[in-house]
Amino acid sequence: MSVLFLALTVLLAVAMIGAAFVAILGKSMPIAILAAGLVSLLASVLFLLLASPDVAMTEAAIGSGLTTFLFFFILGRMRGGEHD
Amino acid sequence: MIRKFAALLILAGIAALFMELLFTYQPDPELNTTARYYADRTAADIGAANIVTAIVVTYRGLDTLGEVTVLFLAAAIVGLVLAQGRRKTAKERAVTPAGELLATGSLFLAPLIMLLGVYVFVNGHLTPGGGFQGGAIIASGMLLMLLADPLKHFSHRLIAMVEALSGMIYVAIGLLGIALAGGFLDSHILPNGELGALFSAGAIPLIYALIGLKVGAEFSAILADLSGTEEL
Amino acid sequence: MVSAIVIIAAALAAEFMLGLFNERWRAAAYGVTLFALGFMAFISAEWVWAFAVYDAQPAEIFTAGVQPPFAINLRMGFPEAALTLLINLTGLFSALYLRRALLEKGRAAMAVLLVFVMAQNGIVLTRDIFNLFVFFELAVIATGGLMLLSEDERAVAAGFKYLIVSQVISAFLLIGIIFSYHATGVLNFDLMRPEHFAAAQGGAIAFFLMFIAVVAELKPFPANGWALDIYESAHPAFAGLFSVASAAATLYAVDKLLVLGGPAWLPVATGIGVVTFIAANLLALPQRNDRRLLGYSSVAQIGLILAVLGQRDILGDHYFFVAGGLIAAHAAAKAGLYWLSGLVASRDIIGWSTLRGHPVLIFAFVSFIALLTGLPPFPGFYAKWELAVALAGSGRYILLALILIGALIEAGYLFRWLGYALKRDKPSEEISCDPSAVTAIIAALAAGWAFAYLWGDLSAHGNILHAVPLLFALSFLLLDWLPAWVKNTVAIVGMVGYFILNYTDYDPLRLIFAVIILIGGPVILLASYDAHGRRIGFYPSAMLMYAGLTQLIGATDFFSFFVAWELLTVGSYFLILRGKHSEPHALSYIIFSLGGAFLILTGFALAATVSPLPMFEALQHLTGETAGWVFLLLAVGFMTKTAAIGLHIWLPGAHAEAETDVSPMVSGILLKAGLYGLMVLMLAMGKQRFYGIDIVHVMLWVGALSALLGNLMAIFEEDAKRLLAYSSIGQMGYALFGLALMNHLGWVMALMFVINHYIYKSMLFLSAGGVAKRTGTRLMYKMGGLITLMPLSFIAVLIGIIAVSGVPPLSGFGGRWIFYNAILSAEHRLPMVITFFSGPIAFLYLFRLIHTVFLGQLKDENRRIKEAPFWVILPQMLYVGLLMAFAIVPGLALRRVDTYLNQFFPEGGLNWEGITITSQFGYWSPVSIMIIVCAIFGSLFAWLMFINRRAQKVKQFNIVFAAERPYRPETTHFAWNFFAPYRKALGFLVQPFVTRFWETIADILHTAGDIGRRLYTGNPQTYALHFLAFVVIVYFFWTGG
Amino acid sequence: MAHLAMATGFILILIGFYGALTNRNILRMIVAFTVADSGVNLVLVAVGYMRGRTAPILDNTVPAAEAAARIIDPVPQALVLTAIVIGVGVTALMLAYSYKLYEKKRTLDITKHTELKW
Repeated sequence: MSVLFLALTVLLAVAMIGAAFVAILGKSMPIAILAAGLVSLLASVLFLLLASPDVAMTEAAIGSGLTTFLFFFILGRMRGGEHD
Repeated sequence: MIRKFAALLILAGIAALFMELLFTYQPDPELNTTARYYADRTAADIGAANIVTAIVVTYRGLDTLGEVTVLFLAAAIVGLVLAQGRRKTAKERAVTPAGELLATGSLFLAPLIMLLGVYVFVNGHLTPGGGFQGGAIIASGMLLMLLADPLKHFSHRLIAMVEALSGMIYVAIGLLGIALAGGFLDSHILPNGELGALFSAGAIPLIYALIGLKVGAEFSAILADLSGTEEL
Repeated sequence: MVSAIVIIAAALAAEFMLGLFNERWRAAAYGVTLFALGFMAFISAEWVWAFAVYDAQPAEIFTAGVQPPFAINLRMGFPEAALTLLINLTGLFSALYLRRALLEKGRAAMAVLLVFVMAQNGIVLTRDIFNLFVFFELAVIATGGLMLLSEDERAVAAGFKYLIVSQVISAFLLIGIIFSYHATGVLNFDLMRPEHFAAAQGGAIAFFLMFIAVVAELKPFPANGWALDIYESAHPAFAGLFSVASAAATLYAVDKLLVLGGPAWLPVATGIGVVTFIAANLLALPQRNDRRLLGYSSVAQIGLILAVLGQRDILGDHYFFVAGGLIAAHAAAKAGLYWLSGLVASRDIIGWSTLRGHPVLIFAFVSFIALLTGLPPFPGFYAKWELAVALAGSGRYILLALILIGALIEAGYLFRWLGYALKRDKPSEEISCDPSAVTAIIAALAAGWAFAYLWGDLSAHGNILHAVPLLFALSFLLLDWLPAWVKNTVAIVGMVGYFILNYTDYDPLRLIFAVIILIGGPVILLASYDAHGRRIGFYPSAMLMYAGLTQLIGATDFFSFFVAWELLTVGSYFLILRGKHSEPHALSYIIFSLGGAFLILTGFALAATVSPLPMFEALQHLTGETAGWVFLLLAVGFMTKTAAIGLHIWLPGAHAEAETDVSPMVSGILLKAGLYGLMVLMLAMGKQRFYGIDIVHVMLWVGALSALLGNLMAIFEEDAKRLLAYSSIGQMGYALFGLALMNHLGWVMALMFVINHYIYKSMLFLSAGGVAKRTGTRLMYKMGGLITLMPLSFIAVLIGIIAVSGVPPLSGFGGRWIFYNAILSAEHRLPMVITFFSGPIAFLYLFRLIHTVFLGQLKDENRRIKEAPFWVILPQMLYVGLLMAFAIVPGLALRRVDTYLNQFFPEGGLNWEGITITSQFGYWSPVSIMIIVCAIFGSLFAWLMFINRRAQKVKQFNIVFAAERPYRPETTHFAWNFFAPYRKALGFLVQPFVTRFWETIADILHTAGDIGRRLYTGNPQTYALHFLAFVVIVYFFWTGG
Repeated sequence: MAHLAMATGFILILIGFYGALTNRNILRMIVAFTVADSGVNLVLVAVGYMRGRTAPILDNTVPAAEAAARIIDPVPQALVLTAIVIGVGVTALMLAYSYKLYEKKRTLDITKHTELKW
């Protein structure tokens, strides 16, 4: 159990760091936004493992869900504006 | 290049600082005074099963009020920013109509999602979740409606009303706490009830419902503003 | 009383309520906003009242009905009440000022403003560190939002930058908070203890993070680029609010944190604060944009207060008095200045000259600058004093020096700005007199003066505003609408009246000065009857100077002496500034004077900590190294005022460019303040050694060199008033020399100079001023032959130069005679010789005043000029009479002084018998000299008349050039560059080395500021990097030190 | 495990800061900040974690009487909830500002928005 937990944590950590690098270095903006959302999402899984379901829910709903939408909205607005 | 190098160098210093924190950190073997008090007393004093909720709504209620205000502020300012020099041509902007599936689907789904949100915040004192999560879910329902029809006449007025009223009632409940119970935002203005029941934990469900409505309204306002479907 | 939580609840309720308003009901929403702010201010005011009047106990406010640390609690104590009142009132008046912008932007903007003010209240009131974080975030976000009220397009970028940097800051704050919680087990300010942080591993670093993040909100150097951009581009009303409210609240948060961290953190706060203070002031030097300048100044002031917070270990009971005084002064001044900047259309500081013609606004501007620079009677002055005393008392000399250097730089750019506003050409744009804006400014002005009174009342040294001379001077502010002649009469009557009421209190030494100030002053004021109109601003300034001088000779303790010193400095600054081209000279005058004043402050602070006795006794009781330091500091400070060589460069311009009746005041009277200070100092302390060097001997040399070089510089001057000004340097050199001889006769001579210099310098300046007024120039080679047109002026100048040059029969000779006696009894040969030779040199330049101005040929353009105005001539004639009288009976004044000096210098006194005065070397009989000289002159004159009786007048036919017109016609005038041969020989002595030295220092400072400010690239990433670098640097300093 | 999560959090913060400080694109900076925010939240939660204990929710398995020995510290969780919400508020605001900046100059390059300086 504990070993599984630990392995899962390590995996999550590695995945988050990887996603974080994609978010700051990736070429395309949508992918960067999605990668940042992924970091958030993985963080919320980690929160569950850390016995914090409230935080996990909030991070998933707000940190990864809403925030990602906000980014895409703005991105959409700017794209729309570019052709003006 | 110089900037990157400087950033790396300075961040290395910060990393050293963090490393010191990390390596000196030792988890507490026992709950500390504050946490212990909450663990021992929450059930009896507040009557909420979810201790985090008890802390968020009652013990640290002032923080939460501030937090709600942060969102209120963010919504207000986003509105202000985007209202500045708003271009009249937005209506002429080509808007790709949403697919039929999304349009009807959202009509059907949105109320359900909102209901889920309500469920999350009224059960905040019992299970994980609460006003903020519920509010976010409500807002995502709104989001769906937005996506289905971007130029939908989105009632800012209604959102503003919901937000204002729930905020004022929240503050009023806080002040009632001074008058009827032990202090500002004391949840004992209503009876504690039975631990684990829906109507328990004093005013917590009420407050969390107000927070849920308010947060939902605020997020919706932000989303609506940013998506560019505001009234023109 | 209403619970403090209601402040927050009311703001929240109001801002949520605004959501109910229809966008069209903006006026109603604005009303709600104002009402809420007013209500918040009312609650704070109620608490302030309760604490101040009823001695109420601090109130703890529990939320959620649970004791801390388990729930958030707030506290309302006296500091909290005062700070929230300050914040809420500033908020209220800012809202008033912002009326137009708020009505335009609608209810959302009003709600944001309310949140901002509420958040600052929360920062002050809360006792929970995470709650502090929440309020900080609210404040940050609201700041970002309020940037949108600005009409400046760049404000959005500034707001964005702020958000970026604050993201980084808040990450550190959160991490610091959570680890502090881990270390201490609580989140409560009152239950976290320094021991907890020390005991827990990583506790110290947790505190460090929390501390550094909160300090970063104070905009420390260099992590403050974002703040400067906000200050520059925000709506001025908001910039003022931001500068005042954020600073006050955050400083209090730092104060709360410092209690948690324990004394080990005080030096860190001090270090950050003082570096910020100096750096920000330095970078402000090259600024031309008014709001950015104010931004730098805000940063600097806050740094200073942070440094003061770090001194709470030594300030003891004075802690709140000092820190509060600085905060109050900063608040009134910064709010007021930002609000003023909203009325001015131009963003260049020169554009502030548009305020001229609005006396109230100018008065406000002057008051705000005085508040910032810590001049009396404002709270910053009391704070400065207590701080200096505390620092000197605990041996923190370097810190004191750094703070004073920073303050001097600050004074430099603030007074430069003031000079621009008062003197530069008025731009065409008028100011926008928005009534709500003007209301806010007047509120800030009233607050500044109320603070002045309040701090005076709280001060242990008594209220500066209770001094009669100062009140008399200030009353002229209210009388300024009267015509000048009425005010002149009031001034003369007041001064003479004060003298009559008080003259019995003065000892002979003080009496001489009192007569010069309170009787000599009115005599010069007679010349002021010549002025027409209202002469706005003249009387408050002049009377302030006289008030300072009067209080100076009445002062018996260090504090009141220093108060008087600053008052006379400020008054004379404004007086000098009135001259047509005197702006740069007035600036260098005030900078040198303030520099000197800071030396005096340091000296006094050192002396005051050693002994609680009155000033004179305290100085007498000083011993050892301290005594040497005190003597040196005070001596240099006073010599700045007497314009001793090396510190003299401000004098020529300041005296020469001043108005006709101002020059004699600042030369004849004001210079004596420095001599008076020196006399008191030397009487009390005698000869002092400083690391083996005899300071008095050095002063002897300084005096001798001032006499020589002052006179030398005077002979090469073409400008009559500058000539007289340089001559003053020489004359003061004589006096200094006399004092430094430290024997009886030297002192009699110095006092003789005090009197003589007053008389003849006032007279000569009036004559020169009168002539300049009629001819329209001060250049002597453009005059000539005026003897027939201005005979009375001629007589005054003739008598004057006879007196100055020290030839018989006038009193100058008496001075010279005593001088020869004095040097015969002293052993310093070389400086004596130098001083001796200065006499003939003086004659060279004085000769030109007669020769070039009054003799020779009359210029065509001067044919129609008339004698100087009656009121300018009248005092000159009085002086002529006085000089004659003094020449015949010098004992009039000197006898009593001579006796008085016996108690200090028992040996070598003069013997006054009948009409002769006897020293150990010989005797002087003024009356017989007068008779002999008059007889010789009379017979010579008669003989000349006789042999010239048949002389024929020659028509003037002067061919200056034959064919060519010279490039510079004046070079052909015989009087131009009259002493060219001497210049060849001695010119190297008058090379402007000193001027160049000071100019180089100014240049270096400016360049340093100009290079330094490139740090702020405008890129938020750079700003964030600055913050991170700041964290790392402080971290390494802290772990290393 | 707490150490591991904390280390991850710190690394995320550093990565986020690096991205925010070196990317010229404004949107990319904001993205980087959300990464750093996640890192901060992770650190906060990790501080409250205690091995072998459960979430601070009372139910049949964790009765009130045993809570003190069974649950982890609830305080950091409550704080993180607040931090997350504040974080999203600030992000929304930055996004709005970035749009405004973009609208003015038609560029998201932060170095083009530096008229205010010195």
